[in-house]
Amino acid sequence: MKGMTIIVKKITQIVAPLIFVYGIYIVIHGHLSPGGGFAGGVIMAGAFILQILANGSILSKLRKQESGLEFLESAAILGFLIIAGLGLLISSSLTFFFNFLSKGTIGKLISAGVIPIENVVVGLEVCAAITTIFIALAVFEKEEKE
Amino acid sequence: MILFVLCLILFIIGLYGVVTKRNLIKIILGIAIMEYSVNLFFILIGYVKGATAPILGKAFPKGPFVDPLPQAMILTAIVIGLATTALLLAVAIRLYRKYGTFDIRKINSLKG
Amino acid sequence: MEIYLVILLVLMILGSLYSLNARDLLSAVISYGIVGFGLVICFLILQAPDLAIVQIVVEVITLIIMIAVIKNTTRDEIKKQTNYKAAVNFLMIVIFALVFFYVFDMITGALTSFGDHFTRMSTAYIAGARETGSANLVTGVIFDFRAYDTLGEATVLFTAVIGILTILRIKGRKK
Amino acid sequence: MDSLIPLFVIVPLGTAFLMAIFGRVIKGFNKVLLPLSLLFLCYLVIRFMLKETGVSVYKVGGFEPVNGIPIAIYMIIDGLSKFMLLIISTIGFISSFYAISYISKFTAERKFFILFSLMIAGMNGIVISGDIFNIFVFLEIAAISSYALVAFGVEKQELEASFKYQILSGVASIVILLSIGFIYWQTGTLNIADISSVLPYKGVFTKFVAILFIVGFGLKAAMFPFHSWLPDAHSSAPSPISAMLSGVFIKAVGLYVIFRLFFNMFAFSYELSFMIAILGTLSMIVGVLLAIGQWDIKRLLAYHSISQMGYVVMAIGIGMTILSNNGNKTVAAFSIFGGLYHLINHSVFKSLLFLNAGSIEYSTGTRNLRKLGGLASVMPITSTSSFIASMSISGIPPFNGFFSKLIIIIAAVQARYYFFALMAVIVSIITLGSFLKIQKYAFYNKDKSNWEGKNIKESPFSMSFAMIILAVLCLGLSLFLIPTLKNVILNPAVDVLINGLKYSMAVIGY
Repeated sequence: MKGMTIIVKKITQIVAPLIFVYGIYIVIHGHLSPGGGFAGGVIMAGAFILQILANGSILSKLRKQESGLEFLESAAILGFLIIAGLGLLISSSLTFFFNFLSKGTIGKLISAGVIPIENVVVGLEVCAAITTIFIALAVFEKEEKE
Repeated sequence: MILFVLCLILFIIGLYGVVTKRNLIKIILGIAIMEYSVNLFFILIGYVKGATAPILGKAFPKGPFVDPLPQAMILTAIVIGLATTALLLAVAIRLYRKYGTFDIRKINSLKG
Repeated sequence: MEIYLVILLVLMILGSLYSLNARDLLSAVISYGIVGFGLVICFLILQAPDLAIVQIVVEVITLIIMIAVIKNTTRDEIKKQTNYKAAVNFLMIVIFALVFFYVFDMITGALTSFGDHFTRMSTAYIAGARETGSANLVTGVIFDFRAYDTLGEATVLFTAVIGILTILRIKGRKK
Repeated sequence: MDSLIPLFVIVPLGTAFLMAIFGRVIKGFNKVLLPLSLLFLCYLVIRFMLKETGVSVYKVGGFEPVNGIPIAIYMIIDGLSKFMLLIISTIGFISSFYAISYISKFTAERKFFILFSLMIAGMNGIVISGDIFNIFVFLEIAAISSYALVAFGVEKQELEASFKYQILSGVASIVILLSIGFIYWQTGTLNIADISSVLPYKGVFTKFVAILFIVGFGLKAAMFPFHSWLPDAHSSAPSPISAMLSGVFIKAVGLYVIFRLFFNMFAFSYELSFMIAILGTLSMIVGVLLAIGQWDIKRLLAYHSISQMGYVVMAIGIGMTILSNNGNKTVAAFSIFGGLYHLINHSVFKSLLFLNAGSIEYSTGTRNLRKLGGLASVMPITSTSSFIASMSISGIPPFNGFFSKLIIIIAAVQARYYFFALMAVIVSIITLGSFLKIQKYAFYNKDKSNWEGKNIKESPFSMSFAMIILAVLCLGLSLFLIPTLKNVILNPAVDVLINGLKYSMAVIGY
């Protein structure tokens, strides 16, 4: 894939980081405003996909199995399981998915116990997953020819 | 009730696509349309007249809220739908490479 | 407000019909976008902003992936052949739809009408928002009351990624 | 003890994620970790069976009911769940052990083991869940991993089978989701026990939703009108996966949920239960008739799966009709006992047969019966175990299949369903003929011309060992009729189904 014109590339260079930051915002404010790990994760992945689509040269360097992405995804979802399991270990009644941190006041950024952490972990997982799916489907053709 | 009926018509249209179409991509679109109609169905169920989105806070009125549970379920279902669609597309692209067509009737090496 | 939803749904139905009958796969996929984006607006009207955000980004990504697949393969729809099998299938769908709506009409008496929803399980989810400490009740439900479902959901996505990487291997068997 | 319930999901999920991270770096990590984790699950189930007699309830997140309405997702382990968990973990352990050698012919072994573990996690999640939406989520985990595993060889046929399977199973999932929507609309809750206390017993609504559920889960279980995907999918998968799909998957994902919902959630009517019995009989007949003309071993076995599952569904259906007519409860219990006994027997001998087929394919490179012959002399373990399994599936004493079929037939006669009993006998005879064909063409005829000059050996240790264990189990399961074992394994499961409405009493207290 050759990529698109210079105008598109330049604008993408400006826009993609903004989209990425917006995704992070959505993830972090998941417990306060609409959005959350899933929406934010997909938006973050969208920033990567935009970069890849605009600059074809990135695509030609990518492999289907971007091991870094796969590692990030597995580590993130393992982190989610560990947070859930920590509840099992920490709480006195051995509760799976126990919200063991302090709840704080409603409406503050740091509140709701483990929910923001879970949001971040899920956001990372979704971002890595969607990017991997896109790369795998787009790169497949090229790899088959080799 | 008209809304539910229209929603279920969308469901039937998706089923029609799955059953009658021969093109793999069209079949996948049919499944995705069915998925969407069921998503909408849940949210229609959970709606309460005059209620607001289930978010507490200064900017949002403290009135009655719509049911958050169907919304949570559909959030899950949307992601599951994305996963199934992506997997189906992956198989479809492989099948196209092997057979050179999207026609499901020409893809018939299994018999009996 | 109901009237907007009806108009949107009719639009979505037309979009889906066109999408399934288009002669060109690219236009089929793009008119399929009508259904997805129509759904986004429905979610907004029905007071589900969380879902609207997720749906809009998921729809964009799905369209990108689908267009990438079509770009790598072919845009041509298969030539239409009218044969008896297609007619039988079509007839079956019509009969199924008639029966389905007949029964649906019979059972609507037992169900609450649009907008009169009562809550049973989620009464506690709404009242117990302070218990989770989350201002967004939907997030409260998916990450606290029903976080176990969310673990399953994340796992589904993980499974799909592993599955796609498995299916897109070039060689399946060693020589 | 109750607090150990989440481990049934945590262990396989954790195994999968750990394999995804470390499997690439540490050599042999996957091959050791997966069988070990499944062995641990076996130990856990047996511990549960011995220590816990009643219903164990675990509330995820620790949320207590508010005003008597359950709000947390419930994990529930009762007799039926324990019974299914036992099947899943035992067959899973044996198949994964078999896969250690078998999978070396494929690329990307790590992904195979990850998907295998996720499939186990999905099935365990379904079996221990007490919440319909949660069942749907875990069903999708199990289903998606099975789609990928069916296409694992990425050749033409495997991809095609996987695609057809995905389409039908995807429609089934959506229908299940739709029916969950209807249930939620009517009751406003998702907890199975709570639904059963709120849902009206009579009326069109309940029947309509019940039929939607039968369509959804019947597609997943490949019951008669929905069976067309099964032979393709089960014969195309790698053999350990065929064994898992036929032996465990369709039972845990399809039949188990049907039983759970119909006995514990809906109060079933006579018409519906009779319909289920008829569907079972039809799948029994259609499966065996379609199997007659097959020459591909795995395809033949897959058709027999439809047929044998028909026995189970028929037996349970007969039990349901008796219960819904307020008939003799002992006969109903006997019939359901026969059905569940046949279920566990089928999972043992059918997995063994698929593992045998895999071992033949591993050594000779073909599954076509016409191209085999005289293998008994070179592959003694495979041929002996295959003989045992064939006799077992055709109902020859003293193997386990004989007893369960006998119980089903006696129960059908006692319930005065002579037609069903007759059909069961006839199908059993045709099955015998079909399996004698396999024995003759694959192992015992003298024609060795097909592999003259090729060096055919018995399969490696892990495969042979797995087959030996299953062959011993084929004989050993006959012992399940001994009262001590029966009281621990089968009777609690039968109790759950017979006293269906006690379920909500035990779980939520009303």
